[in-house]
Amino acid sequence: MEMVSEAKELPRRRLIYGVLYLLLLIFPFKAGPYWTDVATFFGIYVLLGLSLNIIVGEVGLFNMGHAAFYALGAYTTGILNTVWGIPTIWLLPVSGLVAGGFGYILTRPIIHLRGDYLLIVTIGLNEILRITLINDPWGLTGGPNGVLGIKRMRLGSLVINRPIHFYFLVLIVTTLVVVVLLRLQRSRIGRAWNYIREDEVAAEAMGIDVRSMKLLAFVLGAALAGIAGSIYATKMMIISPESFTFWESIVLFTIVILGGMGSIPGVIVGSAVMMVLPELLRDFMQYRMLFFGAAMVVMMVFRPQGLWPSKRWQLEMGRETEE
Amino acid sequence: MEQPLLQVIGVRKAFGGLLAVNDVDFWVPEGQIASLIGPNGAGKTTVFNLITGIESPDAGKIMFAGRDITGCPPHVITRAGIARTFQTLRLFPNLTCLENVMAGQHVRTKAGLFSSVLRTSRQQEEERRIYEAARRCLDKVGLWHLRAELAKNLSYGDQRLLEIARALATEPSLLILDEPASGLNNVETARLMDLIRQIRDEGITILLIEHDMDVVMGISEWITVLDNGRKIGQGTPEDIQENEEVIVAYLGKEEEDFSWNSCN
Amino acid sequence: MRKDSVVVMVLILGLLASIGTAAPKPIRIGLQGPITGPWAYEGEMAVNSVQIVADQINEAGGVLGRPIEIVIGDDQGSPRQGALVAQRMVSEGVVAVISSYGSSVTEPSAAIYEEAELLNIAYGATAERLTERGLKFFFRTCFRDDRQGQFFASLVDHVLKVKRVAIIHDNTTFAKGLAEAAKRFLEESPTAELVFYDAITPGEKDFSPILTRMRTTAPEVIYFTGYYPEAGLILYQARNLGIDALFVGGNAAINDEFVNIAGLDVAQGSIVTQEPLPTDLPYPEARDFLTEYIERHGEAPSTPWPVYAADALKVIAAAIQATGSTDSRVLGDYLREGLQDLPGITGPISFDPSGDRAGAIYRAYVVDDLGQLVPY
Amino acid sequence: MLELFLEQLVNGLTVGSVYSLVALGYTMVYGVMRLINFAHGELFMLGSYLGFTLLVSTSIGKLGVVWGLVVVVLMAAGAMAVLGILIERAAYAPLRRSGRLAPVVSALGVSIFLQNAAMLIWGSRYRAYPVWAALDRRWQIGGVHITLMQGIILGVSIILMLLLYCMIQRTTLGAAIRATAIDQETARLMGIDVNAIIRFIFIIGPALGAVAGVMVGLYYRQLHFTMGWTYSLKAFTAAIMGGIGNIPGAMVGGMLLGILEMLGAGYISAAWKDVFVFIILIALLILRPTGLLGERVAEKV
Repeated sequence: MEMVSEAKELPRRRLIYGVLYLLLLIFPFKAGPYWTDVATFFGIYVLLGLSLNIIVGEVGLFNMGHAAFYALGAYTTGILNTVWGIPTIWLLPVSGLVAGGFGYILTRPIIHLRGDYLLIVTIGLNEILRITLINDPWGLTGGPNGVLGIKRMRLGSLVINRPIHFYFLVLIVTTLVVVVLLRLQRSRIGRAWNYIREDEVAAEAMGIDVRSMKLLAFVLGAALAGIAGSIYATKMMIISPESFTFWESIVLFTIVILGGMGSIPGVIVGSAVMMVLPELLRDFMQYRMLFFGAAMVVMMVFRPQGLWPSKRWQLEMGRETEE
Repeated sequence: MEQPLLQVIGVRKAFGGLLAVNDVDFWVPEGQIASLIGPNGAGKTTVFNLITGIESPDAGKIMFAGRDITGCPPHVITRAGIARTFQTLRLFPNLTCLENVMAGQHVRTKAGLFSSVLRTSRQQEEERRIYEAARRCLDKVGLWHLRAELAKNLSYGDQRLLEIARALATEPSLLILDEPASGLNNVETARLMDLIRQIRDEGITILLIEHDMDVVMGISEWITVLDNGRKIGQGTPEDIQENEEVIVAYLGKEEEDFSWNSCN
Repeated sequence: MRKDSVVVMVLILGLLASIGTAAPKPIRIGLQGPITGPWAYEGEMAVNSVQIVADQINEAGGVLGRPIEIVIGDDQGSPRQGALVAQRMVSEGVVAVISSYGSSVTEPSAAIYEEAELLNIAYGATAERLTERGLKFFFRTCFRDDRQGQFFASLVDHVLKVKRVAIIHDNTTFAKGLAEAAKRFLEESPTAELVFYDAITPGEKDFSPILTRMRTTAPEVIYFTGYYPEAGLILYQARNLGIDALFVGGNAAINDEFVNIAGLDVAQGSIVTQEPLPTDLPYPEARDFLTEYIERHGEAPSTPWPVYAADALKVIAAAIQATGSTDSRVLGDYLREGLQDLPGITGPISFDPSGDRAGAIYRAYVVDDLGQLVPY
Repeated sequence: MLELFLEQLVNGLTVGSVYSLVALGYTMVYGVMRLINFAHGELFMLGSYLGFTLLVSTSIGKLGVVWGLVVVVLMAAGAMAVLGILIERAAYAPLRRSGRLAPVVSALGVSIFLQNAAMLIWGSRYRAYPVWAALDRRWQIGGVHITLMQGIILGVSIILMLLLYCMIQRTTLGAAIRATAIDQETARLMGIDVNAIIRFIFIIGPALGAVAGVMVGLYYRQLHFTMGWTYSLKAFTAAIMGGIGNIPGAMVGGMLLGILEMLGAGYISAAWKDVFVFIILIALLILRPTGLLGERVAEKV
């Protein structure tokens, strides 16, 4: 496609990204199991952030209950594995499908709600699911204890149990997801999502089936979150409702906005801020979260477009400062 | 007379107790520039919304190209071949002009989730087609050089043109323009009128809602007049200018609301 | 030339000296706990307690002639962080881990230790199911929830001698486990009857709807198994609604803040079922330990749990001393079969085959007119 | 049976009127700025703590129950109003033209900041309001238990809400607020000082929140730095139920939420109460997408 400045820049950017990716491949061999594990959890957050970014960033739907889909994936894996003994490797895609399916069923009746009404409903769905998991209605979810004894994934003779295995599992899945999202961003579907975010009425007048496109985004986002949940379940081997609270949803929401709506590198930066900043502030001891809250405000005030906004935003902000 | 492309038959719409559109019948002949005029509150915009599917009528029928489109959702109507612009501009402000116009091609293409992810040769071919179509439409309104610009950074007149380009990209057989000349200066208005004629010449039927009587009388070949939610006249510009009921309706209105020549 | 040789000489001398005086390599033992986060005070007391025992052992010449070094890992009371800390303990090569406070944190950690075949002893994880999965490397010095539930049931039958019992929990792992255990044992009781059973939501303030409903069942005893903030509110609101049933709390429900929230005159007479407080332990080890703790930190630990952490270290040290090994498999076998009535701070310690501590000691305390807990 | 229901109803209305007071702050800010101010609950919490400190560490309590409380409430409300304006200046004003979501994250940041500030000032332990025997009075009217504090909460809330309603509907200032809520740009063109209106909103909302905070402190007696968050979510739910941006809507929404919670906990199960409430909320929004009283603002095309 024709974007003159981009064409010139492309080889250099490709090189930078290539080198960065190479570093990711070498990382676990140099870092030791602890940091590999830290990176794995970070990767799971990136995956969750990317999945929410489809809904919030690309389509502009306010979803503050994303942890519900994450939980659905984790519990699908947990329950099917411990009750029926289905190998967890198969459950990776199954969890995605189940979470996506629930995403469809749950959001279909509410997809027409605007902005903040959708926001409270997604919060409600998150809470309904969490409380249901705790109350353990059919003895499936283990109540507040959750599901335990989830088996590791097995690929032929390889059991995915060491930190480095999980690291590469997450890296592979995340890479795939990034490729999928990049391609979607530059497709008819991705553009349609952006049109809806920019102006729903105009998008509809342009012949975009707004309802279906919104649902598609929700289903895809839910399915990816479900896959992240499945990985989390086999990594932890035990899952409980307290990992899927409203607070978790807020963290994910913040990751997307802080990084920059609709921006894939933004999600990575946002996850890093939300996970690493509290650790860096550790020296401040009890003042840690105080600084963290203040930092959130300061970051938004000085970079309302996010830390690494998608290219269009940069373009626009650049213009505005020129004026 | 030409075949009617669009036929509105006995359409009625009420909001609460207010009857906004009352038994309106009119048609738009194919291949012509038609206008829908009337004083403020006459029900023009409501008729518009009924045709484009944003509202559905309480009674009556809307036929387009021999097809009943009554109550269809907007995206179906757009697919059927009706495109529109908005009175208050509704572009996608944070997207580039090119992307804005590419939106129009959405209904003319099919690539789904999987072919987009897999980048099938078919999808790639389609993307090229979308790009080419967008390029043609931008060229037509003379905005190709601004393709990488964000829509919100365009001048007001250019934004109007961009909306028309976007509507054209849906490859419509009927293009509905909602007050396209409002806010434009004389030069821009003249250019706009040329553009509208040029579009007509390419075989696209045009329906105009317009306040600017110079524009309406200057380019319309077929005019429908609404007042108080009812149709009070239909015909060629000459017919309308001689129509007693129309004259009474307009003379009865206050000056600021409407006047034949105040726009000069 | 000369300069170089001097340098070499110094280096060699230094090397020799370091070999000559080299202290024996320390035995590194992990302590995983909530050093920060909502349970930070528990983590802090656990570190204090374990350090006291470690110092005592080291002063007495260490284990197998080697000193003990404590490696601290902060799980923040979060399951995910717990898994990370467990991973770090494994990669740091500690010989055993004292881990952790809270069942939901202990569980994922224990799974990782199991996989890495590393001995881990919990000090504040009381969920029954932890030891019901056949884990080979998991032990705990604290007691299981069901024992406390059983204790409550017998308290109802034999001491309080009441018939109508209401149980309320707060849907947390611990509180629900305890409530279910109490319910199970009550159902076997020949005289007492469970008339009301429901859960509240932690963090809320108004429990009058559930209490108003409970009032219609006319309970004589309310057993609340959750935590003190809600316990205080529940008792206060129950009294406002004209409910005068006896209030009994689980071991997390009643402390000085409970008294504060409910108000002294309301809180007075409430009963709590719990492990003996460190200050009430009758063993000489406990007295020594407490003296030392108060000397170092000014006051006795305010909850029972830190002492179990200290006992966990005693158990590990004893096992290493007895077997002469630091291999977790050997140590685990010894704990199961060899260890008998090790004199701990919390009494004699033995383990059953599942890794649970044998025996159980629970007490009933009552809030007196000064707001202090005194044995019932 | 009827007495039981009436008693539950009183319980529900008491809680509900607190939700209403907090929800008003939410809905007014939303109405004018289209911002979900997640930090609003923290002002309620801080108001409650401030009341606590005033009662415990000063001699205001010696003024007697009535005057003591009036002074405490006014001081807490005043302090929170000042804090509200400061927050608006620091965290929201710079973001007025930055889309809808950046200010939400900023509000979440403020919320975390204030929570932790409260923890640092008053400690992470629970605090308890002093026992005030005069407030502990309770009656049994035809089998229905009612405490004096319940009566005070209900009475004060209703009076404040009526005052606010009259102010919004009857005064010029109220008209200016309504105009700003409909369209900021037009209001500005008509000579309304929109910034002043926003400042005013950030005085009234936090002040009402602080009044609710002190009353909650007196009623439940227990304080914790996390309590603002719980009430924040409830108040937001209430505001949405009534139709966010709509002032009578927040009042009705709060009461309705209180009653629903009471019904859920009192007649179904306390463990399922929130599920019950959220299902009703979702059903309500499916039927009426803009809440109970939310005006149907047709999108202008």
